[in-house]
Parts: sequence; structure tokens; C-alpha cells
Amino acid sequence: MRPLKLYDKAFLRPMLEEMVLIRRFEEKAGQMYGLKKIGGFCHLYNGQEAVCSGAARAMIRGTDILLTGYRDHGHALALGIEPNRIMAELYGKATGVSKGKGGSMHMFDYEKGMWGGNGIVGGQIPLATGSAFAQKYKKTGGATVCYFGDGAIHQGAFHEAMNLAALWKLPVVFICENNQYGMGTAVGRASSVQDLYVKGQAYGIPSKMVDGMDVIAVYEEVKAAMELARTQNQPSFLEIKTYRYKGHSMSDPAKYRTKEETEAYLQQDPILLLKKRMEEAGFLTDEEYKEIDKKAKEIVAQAVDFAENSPEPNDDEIYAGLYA
Amino acid sequence: MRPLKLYDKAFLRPMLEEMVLIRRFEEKAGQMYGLKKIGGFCHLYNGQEAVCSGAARAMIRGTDILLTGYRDHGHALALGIEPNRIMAELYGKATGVSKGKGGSMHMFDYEKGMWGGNGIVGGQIPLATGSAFAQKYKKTGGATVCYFGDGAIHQGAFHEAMNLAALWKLPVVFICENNQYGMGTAVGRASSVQDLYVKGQAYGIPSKMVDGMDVIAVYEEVKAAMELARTQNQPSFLEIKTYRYKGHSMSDPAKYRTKEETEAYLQQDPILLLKKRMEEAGFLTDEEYKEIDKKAKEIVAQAVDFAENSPEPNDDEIYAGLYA
Amino acid sequence: MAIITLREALRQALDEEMARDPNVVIMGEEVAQYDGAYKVTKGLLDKYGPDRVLDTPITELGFTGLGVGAAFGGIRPVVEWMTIQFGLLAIDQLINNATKYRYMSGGQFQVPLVIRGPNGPAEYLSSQHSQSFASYFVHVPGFKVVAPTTPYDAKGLLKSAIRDNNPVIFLESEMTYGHKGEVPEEEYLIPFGSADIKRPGKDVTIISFSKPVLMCLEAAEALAKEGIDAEVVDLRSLRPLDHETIYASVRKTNHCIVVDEAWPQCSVGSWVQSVIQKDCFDDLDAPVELVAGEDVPMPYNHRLELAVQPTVAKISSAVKRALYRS
Amino acid sequence: MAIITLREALRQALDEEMARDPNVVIMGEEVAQYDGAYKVTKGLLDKYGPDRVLDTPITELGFTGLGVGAAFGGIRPVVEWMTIQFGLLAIDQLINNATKYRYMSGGQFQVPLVIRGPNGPAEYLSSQHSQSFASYFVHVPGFKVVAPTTPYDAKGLLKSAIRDNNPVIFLESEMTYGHKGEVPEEEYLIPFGSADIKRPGKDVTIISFSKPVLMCLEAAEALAKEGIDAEVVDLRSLRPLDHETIYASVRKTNHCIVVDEAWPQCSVGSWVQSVIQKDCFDDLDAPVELVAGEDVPMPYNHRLELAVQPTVAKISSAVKRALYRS
Ligand SMILES: Cc1ncc(C[n+]2csc(CCOP(=O)(O)OP(=O)(O)O)c2C)c(N)n1
Ligand SMILES: Cc1ncc(C[n+]2csc(CCOP(=O)(O)OP(=O)(O)O)c2C)c(N)n1
Ligand SMILES: [Mg+2]
Ligand SMILES: [Mg+2]
Repeated sequence: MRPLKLYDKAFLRPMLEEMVLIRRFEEKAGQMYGLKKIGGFCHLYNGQEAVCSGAARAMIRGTDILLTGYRDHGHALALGIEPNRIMAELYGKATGVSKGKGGSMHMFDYEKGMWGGNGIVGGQIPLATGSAFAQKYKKTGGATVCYFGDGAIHQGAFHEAMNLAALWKLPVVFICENNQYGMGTAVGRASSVQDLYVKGQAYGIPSKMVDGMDVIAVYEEVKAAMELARTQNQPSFLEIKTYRYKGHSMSDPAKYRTKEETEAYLQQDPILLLKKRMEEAGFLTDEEYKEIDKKAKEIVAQAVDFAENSPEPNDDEIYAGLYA
Repeated sequence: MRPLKLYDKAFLRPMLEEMVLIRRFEEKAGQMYGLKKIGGFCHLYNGQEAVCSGAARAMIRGTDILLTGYRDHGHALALGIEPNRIMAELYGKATGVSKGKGGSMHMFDYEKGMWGGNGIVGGQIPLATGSAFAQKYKKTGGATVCYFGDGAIHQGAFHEAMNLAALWKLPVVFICENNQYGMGTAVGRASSVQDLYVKGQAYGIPSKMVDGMDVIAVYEEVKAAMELARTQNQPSFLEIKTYRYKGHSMSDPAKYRTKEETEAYLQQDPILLLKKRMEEAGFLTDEEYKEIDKKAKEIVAQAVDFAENSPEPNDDEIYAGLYA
Repeated sequence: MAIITLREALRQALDEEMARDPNVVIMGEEVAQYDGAYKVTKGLLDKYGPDRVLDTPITELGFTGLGVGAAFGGIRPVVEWMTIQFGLLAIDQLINNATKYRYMSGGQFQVPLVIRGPNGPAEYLSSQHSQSFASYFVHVPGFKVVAPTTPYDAKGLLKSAIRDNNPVIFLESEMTYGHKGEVPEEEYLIPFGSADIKRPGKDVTIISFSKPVLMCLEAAEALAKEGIDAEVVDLRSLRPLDHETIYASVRKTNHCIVVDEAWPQCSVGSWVQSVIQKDCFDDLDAPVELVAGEDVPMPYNHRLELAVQPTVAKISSAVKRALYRS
Repeated sequence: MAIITLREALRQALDEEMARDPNVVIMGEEVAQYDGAYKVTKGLLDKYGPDRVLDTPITELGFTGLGVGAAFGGIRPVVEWMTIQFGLLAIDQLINNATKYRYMSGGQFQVPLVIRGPNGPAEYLSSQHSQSFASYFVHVPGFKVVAPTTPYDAKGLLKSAIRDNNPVIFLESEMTYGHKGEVPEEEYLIPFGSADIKRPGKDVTIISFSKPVLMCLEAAEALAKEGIDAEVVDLRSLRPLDHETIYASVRKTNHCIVVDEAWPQCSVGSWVQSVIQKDCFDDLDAPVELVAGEDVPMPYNHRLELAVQPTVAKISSAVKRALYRS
């Protein structure tokens, strides 16, 4: 665990709030899925909150860009996109971030730098490299964060994009959210090497393993990497170790792992850990935490209300937005 | 340079003969291309002979399998496929190894283990992994040699296949023939790392750099790797450094490199080097070498005769051989 | 006869062929320990072990190419693409190697490979996961392509596919895995290239394949109530295509529509239209209509998602147009 | 007007658009230092420098996806695929990202991307290098697809493609890079969706695109000597398709054939057949014939290679069949 002492309450508290909000949001999304308000593939982020929240604080809003896979609710929330519009998207409503056309896997907010939300495993990796190309070419001063999973790393797209990013010196930070499983496949059953970060060496890209349960570690490492990207156009690769509590998607009972394993991870829950350390540092009381949690639940309840009461897209949306 | 002393004349002389034959064959192919007897893309192997000839001696004929790219005349000759049938294939004649349907890039002799001849850069890498899968599954005792170029290594196919081969422990030896250029692109303009063999580490595959001008070094390293494959189902990766004297294909004047560079490589010509060392070791006289060269030229001239006098495929070949 | 789901029919076919031929192996994402994303391969790992039922990393290009190479070596791989759409990443290995090696080697190679998985739209999956790529395979010589609708057809065609010495693309549909039908206890095979008349009729021919066949049958029942007797032809096999059965039906009814859930342009449906107009020109009393997916990516919203697909209503009105009854 | 090659027309279009808009960049294998495998990008590296003309590693999926992402960011990449066929490795990035991002984000993204390169058979290249994949792109909503035949069309369409805010697939033909024609000095654009009547005629309509148009024109001249006055329609734009021009011609001639060098099944040619039979049913006096590539991979042997492609002779006899003159 990285020391908290460099940070003040003003920095830590909103981060904690956000992580709690993401947790509550995902729980509600799961519930609403159970009630058939949400359909299709719905991949929850519970357990991984420290990754997106730590990283988001290393990003400059409005300048940096983020691309990720289908497990994207947390990333969208951490970029400051309104929970109402994310929930509405899950409901397929016209008020959703993607006007109800994208759904769970395709959260987009172009202006806020949320460039998806990609359903093809690994598909976002070349795109993110291109986003970084544009940032460098246009001298926006920004960099791109590209998330993908431990399963995605074996895709050719990773290999091709890593070489391109290093060869052309593009401002991109590749983050492998290693949550130990790609669907039902444990990392060791998909990968011939145990530590995924070693793959960065094949491209001469600085690479590190990061504890994804420690939001401070995530923040610090992503920050350093983003600075390398912004100032030197030097891409980096981070393997961030984390865990997902829920099944791969709503239809997965996750029988491929033991209760004990999940229990053990719950002990090092990223929210719990941050809470405890903030309490120890005198930044948080139990009361305050309850307040935070209550607020998160309210926001989420409101989001559900908003989604419920939003209109469906009209039929004229069918052909709208296909061609520019 | 590896010492010759472990080897006798009976081993060395046929190898030298083969390398000379390949050189003369390619020169003739180039000539016949100039005379428009051969068309399309024609990629010559001059300069790289030590790679295929050294490696072929580490292969067990009839058991081991070879897959390569479009620069495949040398590989076919080294597997003992008749020059007549290879030249006839270049001519597009019915007597060619592929009945005139494959041409320069697609030399096939299924029984002899020559499984192509692939025109898609990197396309053969997954195939070779599958060939090794079949060898292991069927317990043939054989292994597969998979050649590709320094340009091909950046393709996703390489990354995906390397992981699969290592994960499933398949008897395959991946050989990157690093001839310094992929078409007009020098290795350093395509690769973010200088030494390609380091890429093997990303898959936990034993990897080495080998001097491709020294046929003995090639033989010894491929032999060791093939034994690892055959006995332990352990894949290996070899970066074999070599050089092509001619342009990428017949239409390439190779303006992207200096005369001096090519001259320097000609000084360490693999045939010259082997010849010199065999002479020093008392295995070869100048007379004998002239004899070898004369014989090679005769074989090649015969191949041209054979090709010239062979029939074109009939029209009923158009639909033949599409479905089994 | 037993009544089983299409999923179970596929599983039986795999099971029987694996029992029959030790060279049949299954590989794909989550096919082994997880029993398949859609549970088609359920229990096969337990029965045949990890050498014959293999979970792959998420590397469509790599494991598909591996399957092709293994097929060269005498293995009979049944490669599952979790959906056919993910196979876009792997299509080069099929088109440039699986369909070409035999031909360009002058007949030396055999490629006894089956690629199978769900194709076309399911539900609430938005646009990257709801696409039909049947035409991509039907376009290319060297492939065989089948797309069954019923459990009976699914089992018989999958067994034929596994025994075939050519690369076969076996298109399923996520929405019909639970669809039930009669399947005999005794072994049977269905040859490729034979369409099946799922409902005989005399007034109009409705041609389709895969999931939409079920809608066509529904539409036919509804039309019957209005006095229109529709014949429903289930193509089953898309390459080779059963021209005879199609033409015989059109020559009988003189009116025809084609239903394909893919986008219209360069679709299998449009190809079928084109051969009918060519070979039955004098038999047609009306143009051959095509009911296809709308020419847009699939929206997530469920109402829109249904609206862009063929529907019973769209099929019925196309039939009426073809009969000049609208 | 200057008479220049198609290659030079393309180069001029690139040059002019790069001069006009600093966001236009070129990337692909060998496009910079080597001047392009087919020399289409000759001199552009020298003129615009290495930030705007970039040699890529051989990683079609990677650099195509990079191009799509760069387009999201306001770059206007012109990505060269050394041949369109190598793009099979990259097609996922186009279909799942380039054509979908705008739609599935509810209209937030623009994808001003051009993919260009030679498509279809050249000479002596055997089966992996001699394929036409036009239908793969025409099938998918979100793409625009053009395929010029003449230098004039090539230049005007490429300039339009670069200015378009959608992913455009620009299909060239290796065999016509040296084809010459008139190109005006002054700037012009050709809008998408407009076919061009390359030879007016009244007896029969011959519809084609890309390289085969030249054969159609040859056939038309030969047919003229036999008293058959053929109209040759060059589609130029395949998506969107110029239905009006096609239908007007068919309504005039009442006889029509389509020529496409791709395999017949699910081809662009078959799609054009299907729309004509549908929308010109009462105008047709004969079925719409298709002259396509034979349904086999391309053999290397030159005689066979020519035999499997459309030829002037095949086109002429199809015309005669369509006119009941054979
Ligand atoms: C190309 C492709 N192949 C397969 C799938 C199906 N699929 C969706 S998610 C997934 C597992 C991905 O695992 P990982 O990369 O570890 O990400 P995580 O779900 O753990 O966040 C698979 C196989 C897909 N969507 N795209
Ligand atoms: C997928 C694909 N992309 C591009 C090409 C065109 N091409 C043929 S060979 C070649 C260069 C390959 O270089 P390398 O791998 O180093 O092999 P070498 O030619 O040096 O033997 C290229 C770009 C191709 N055939 N296939
Ligand atoms: Mg994972
Ligand atoms: Mg090379």
C-alpha cells in the first residue's frame, strides 16, 4: 500500500465518493437487469473501482482521452459523465449517452473524452493508438488511456498497436486491467507467461505491475505514465492487478472459481482499504462514510428514476446518425 | 563462425552442393523472369541459402513439416523437391509442384513436408502452429519449422501463435529470417526494438539470435530446437540474421540501400564462407568446387528445359481441385 | 421421436462424431471448462478430455489458423467462434488458407474443418454483436456454408459438416438455441445442397434460411387465414445452393419473396433473387421481393432493434406485394 | 486537357488535398520512402514530410485501426492497403469501428477516413493476391464505396473521398494504373452516388465498374459492328448506388447485363441484378445476365487466369443471350 500522506482530504474524499458511487451504480444496474429493465450483455465493474478512479485523477479532463472495452460503466462515471445518462443508456432510452443506441457496452461522450465502450475484445487498442496519433499530430497536449483485459492481451491487435505506439512515439498509456479472468478462463489458462507486464519488453515500452486494489498506487503510476506520454510522447504499459466480484456478465454464475478466492479478495476491497486508511489518517469518520454511501444510493436511485421516465428513441432514429 | 571439425565431408559436401544449386537456381529464375517466362511476384533467395540448407539438415524428411512465406524456392529445394518441378511451377506448367496453379509464392509438396509457400505476410505462422498441433496429437514424432521474415514479426498472427504454441506446448520452431528489410523498410523503421529475438521472452519461449551466414551455426541451433520440440514439445524461437542480395521481388531496384552495404555482405557470403572453411579443412579443392558449380548449372539448365517442354494445364483444371 | 432443443441437437452431433472419429477435436473460447458460451459443447470436456476439447485464448486469428493447419495434418477440428462476428478477425486465415490451399497446391491438401457459432442478431447487443455475415462465406469458392433452422436439420447437417473434407461454415442463431423439434434416435445425415420445403403451398414461394424461417412459417399461417397458400423453402445449405428445389417452387407459384436477416446489399438474399430472376424469368409474374434487415447497424434499444429486422408483418406485406394484393 | 495515367491522377488528387488541408495524412506499407508499391504516392514524402506521409510496419489491423482512431481525433487519414486483399486482416477495425462508432454513439463521432488500394486480379499472382472484395464493403452500412475506371473519375472521386466525413473505401485496379485519359487542369470533384454512361447506346445496357468497364467498352465496339448498340454504364460509386441512371438505361434498352470481376455469389454484380429485376420488372425483355469471375480461386497459369475472368468474348455472348441473338 502506498502512503496516503502526500494527499489531502480534498483529493481523497471525492475519489472515495466516486468509488462508492460506482459500486452502488453497478449493484443497481445488476438489480435492474434482474428486473429486465436492462438487457443483453451487461458487464459489471464491482471490485475494480480503484483502477478507473485512480487513473481518472491522472487524466486532464477535456484534453485526455479514454478508450476501453465493454466493462465501461465505471470508466464513464469516473470521467464525470452523469449517472442519469449512463443509466438511461442501459435502459436504451433516448436520453442515454449514446441515445439508447449503444447500451451497456458502448458508453460514449466524445467531448468528455469517453471514446467507448468497445465490444470486440482488443478492438480499442489500435483505436487508442490512433487517438494518441491525433493528439500528437494536433499538438493538443493530451494523451490517451487505453484499457483492456487480461484476456485481450493475447489478441494480435495488442501486439501491432504496441509496436506502432513505440515506433512512432505516441502519447498513450496501455493499461491491462488484469482481473484474473477472461470470462471463465483464468489468466494462466490463456497466457503462456504469468506476469503480463513482461510483454512490454518486446516493444521496448516501459512496463510495470501495479496493485489495482490500492487506488493511490494506481493514481501515482498512471500519473507518471501520463506525464511521460504528454511530455515525451513515450508510451507506457501498466498491468494493474484487480479482481471482479461478479460473473463476467449478468448471465455468468462464475462457477469456475471458489467462494474462498472471492472472499479473500473482498478482504482487500479497494473501497474498504481506502476507507480504512482515510479513517486512520483522520480524513474520514464512520458517520461521514455513511453519508457518502447514502448520497451514492440517492444518486443511483435518481438515475433509475431518470431512466424510467425518459422516452424511447423515435423511429426516425433508425436511419439517423449513420452517415455524417 | 562455428568450428567445422565435428563434421565430415559426407555431411558438408551435399550441403555446399545444395547451397550452390539454390544460388544458381535463383539466378536462372531471375533470368527467365527477365525473358518473361515467369511472371508476377518472384522473390529470390540469393544470400539466404545458409538458412534453409542448415535448417533442412536438422529436419527429418517425411516426418517434419516446413511452412514459409512467398520467398520459398530455396526452402523447397532444400527439402529435396526436384528442381524440374519447381522451375515448371514458376513457368505455370502442369508438371509444376502445384500443377501450375501456385507459382513462385506457392510451392507445395505435401508428402515431402513442404506445406507452402504463403503469400500473406505472417499467414503461415498460425498454420504452422496447427501443423505442430496435429503432429503432437497424432504422435507422429515430428516437428514443424515455421519461417517468416523480419517484416512479418509485427503481424498479430505472430503474437497469437507464439502464445498458443507455448501455452499448448507444441513442437514448432519459429524462425525469423531477418534479412534486414521488409520490402523497402529496414528493420529499424518497422520495429521498435532492435533485436527481434527478445520478443520470445513475452511468451516464455526459449529464443536466440543466430548467424545466418554460418550454415553450421544454423544447423546446430535448429537441430537443438527441433530436438526440444520433438522430445519435449517445447517451441523455440530463432532470429537468424541474413541478407538478401536481390531486390525484394523482381520489380524492386532496391534503391533503399547502399552498394557498400550489399558489398559488405557479399564478403561474408554464406557459400563463400563454407567453401573457404571446407578448403581450409581439406574437404574441398578448387577443382571440386568448380565441379559442384558446373553440376548445379547443369541441373538448373535441365530444369529450364523441363519447364519449357512441359504442357500447360488443361481447361478442365479450372474447376479441378477446388473441393475434396 | 424425441423432442429436443437445437442446442441439444448440436451437442448430440458433436458427441456422436467425436465418439466415431478420434481425430475430431473441438476448440474455441470457453468451449471446454465453461461448456461453451451458449452451452453447445456441454459435457464434452468431461467425456473426451482436454486433448480433444480445448479452451483457447481470445485470439480468433491465431486459433482459427491453428485449426486450418491442424486440418492439413489430418485433424478434424470443429472450431467454435463465440459468435461468427468475432470471426472477422480470423477471416483471412479462412479465405486465404482454408479455401485456397487445396486449389493452389494442385489438389494436394484436404481441409476437414468446421467453423461454427451463432450468426446474426440476438437481443439488446447493439451493433458490434448483431450482424449476419453469411454472405462473406457464400461469396468465396472453397467454402461450404450451411445454416439450419430446426433441431433435426442442425444435427444432420453438423454431422455431415464434420465428415466433410472441406472447410464448412456452420451458421447458428443465438435466438434459436432453445427452439425445440423432433429428432430421431437413430443416426442420420443430411447432405449439403438440399433445401427443405418447410411448408408446402401453391400461391407464393417464401425463401429463407436460419432464424427468419420461423417467422416465415408464422407469416404463412397468418396468410393462410387470408386465403394465401404460401410455400416456405428453407435453404439450409447456402453453398452449394439447391437451385432445383427453389426453381421448382417458383415455377409452381410464379411469385416469390426472399427473407434474409442480413443487410440487403450483396446479401445471400440478393444472390438468391438474382439467380431466380435469371433462371425463372418466364415463370415469374412479379419481381422477386427481398425482406432484409434495414441498411443500418443494429441499435441497442429493443423497439428499434426489432424494427430494423425482418418481421412477420414485413414478410406478409412483401408476399402481398408480390401477389399484387396490397 | 492533359492526358495522364490513372496513377498520376490519383497522385494529383492526394497532392492537392494534402496541400489544401493540413489534417490529411497518408499511411501504409511502403507509401513514403518507397513511393508506394505501385508508386501512387510518389514524391509526397519529399513534399509533405514524414509527419504526413508515414511508412507503417506490416500490420494491417494495427495501422488501419490507428487510422480509424486518428480520424476520430480529426485527422483525415488516407490509408493505403498495398492491396485490398491484405485488408482482410484489418476488416474488423473497419466494420466494427469505422462504420459503427458514429451510429452507436448516437451521432457523436465522425470518421473521415479513406482506405485505398488495388482490388481484384492482376497478373500471375495466383489465388491469394487476385481477389475482388468489393462486396464485403458494399454489404455494410456506414461505408461509402467507389471504384473508378478512368483517370478523370479517379481524381475527382478521390478528392471527394478525402473530403467526405465518412469511411470511404476507394477501390483501384493494379492493371489500370497505367491507363491514360484526359484530366482537366482546373480543380473538380465528382460526387458520390453518380454513375457515368461511358458509351450511350439503345439496344442493351452493360453495367460494370472498375477494370472490366474497359472490356465492356471493347465489347460494345465489337458488338456495334454486328449492329448491336450497347450502352455502357460505369457505376463508379457502389455505395451509394445510382439507381436512377441504371434504371433509366434499362427502361430505354429493356435488356441488361452486369459485369463484375468478382466471384458471382453475393457479389456487387448480383446485387445490381437483384435491384434491376425488382425495380424494372416490367421493363425487362430478358433476364439480367451476370458475367462474373468463375467460381474458383485464381490459378497462377496465365492462360487459366485469363479464362476465369470476364473477357470481351464472354461479355459479347452474354449480350447476345440477353438479346436472344445467340
Ligand atoms: C473478438 C472477441 N472475441 C470474443 C469475445 C467474447 N468475449 C467478450 S468479453 C470476453 C472475455 C474478455 O476478458 P478480459 O479481456 O480479461 O476482460 P474482462 O472481461 O475480464 O474485463 C470474451 C471472450 C468478444 N467480445 N470479442
Ligand atoms: C498481409 C500482407 N501485407 C502485405 C503484403 C505485401 N508484402 C509482401 S512481402 C512484404 C515484405 C515482407 O518482409 P519480410 O517479412 O521481412 O520478408 P522478406 O521479404 O524480407 O523475406 C510485403 C509488405 C503481403 N503479401 N501480405
Ligand atoms: Mg479479465
Ligand atoms: Mg525481410
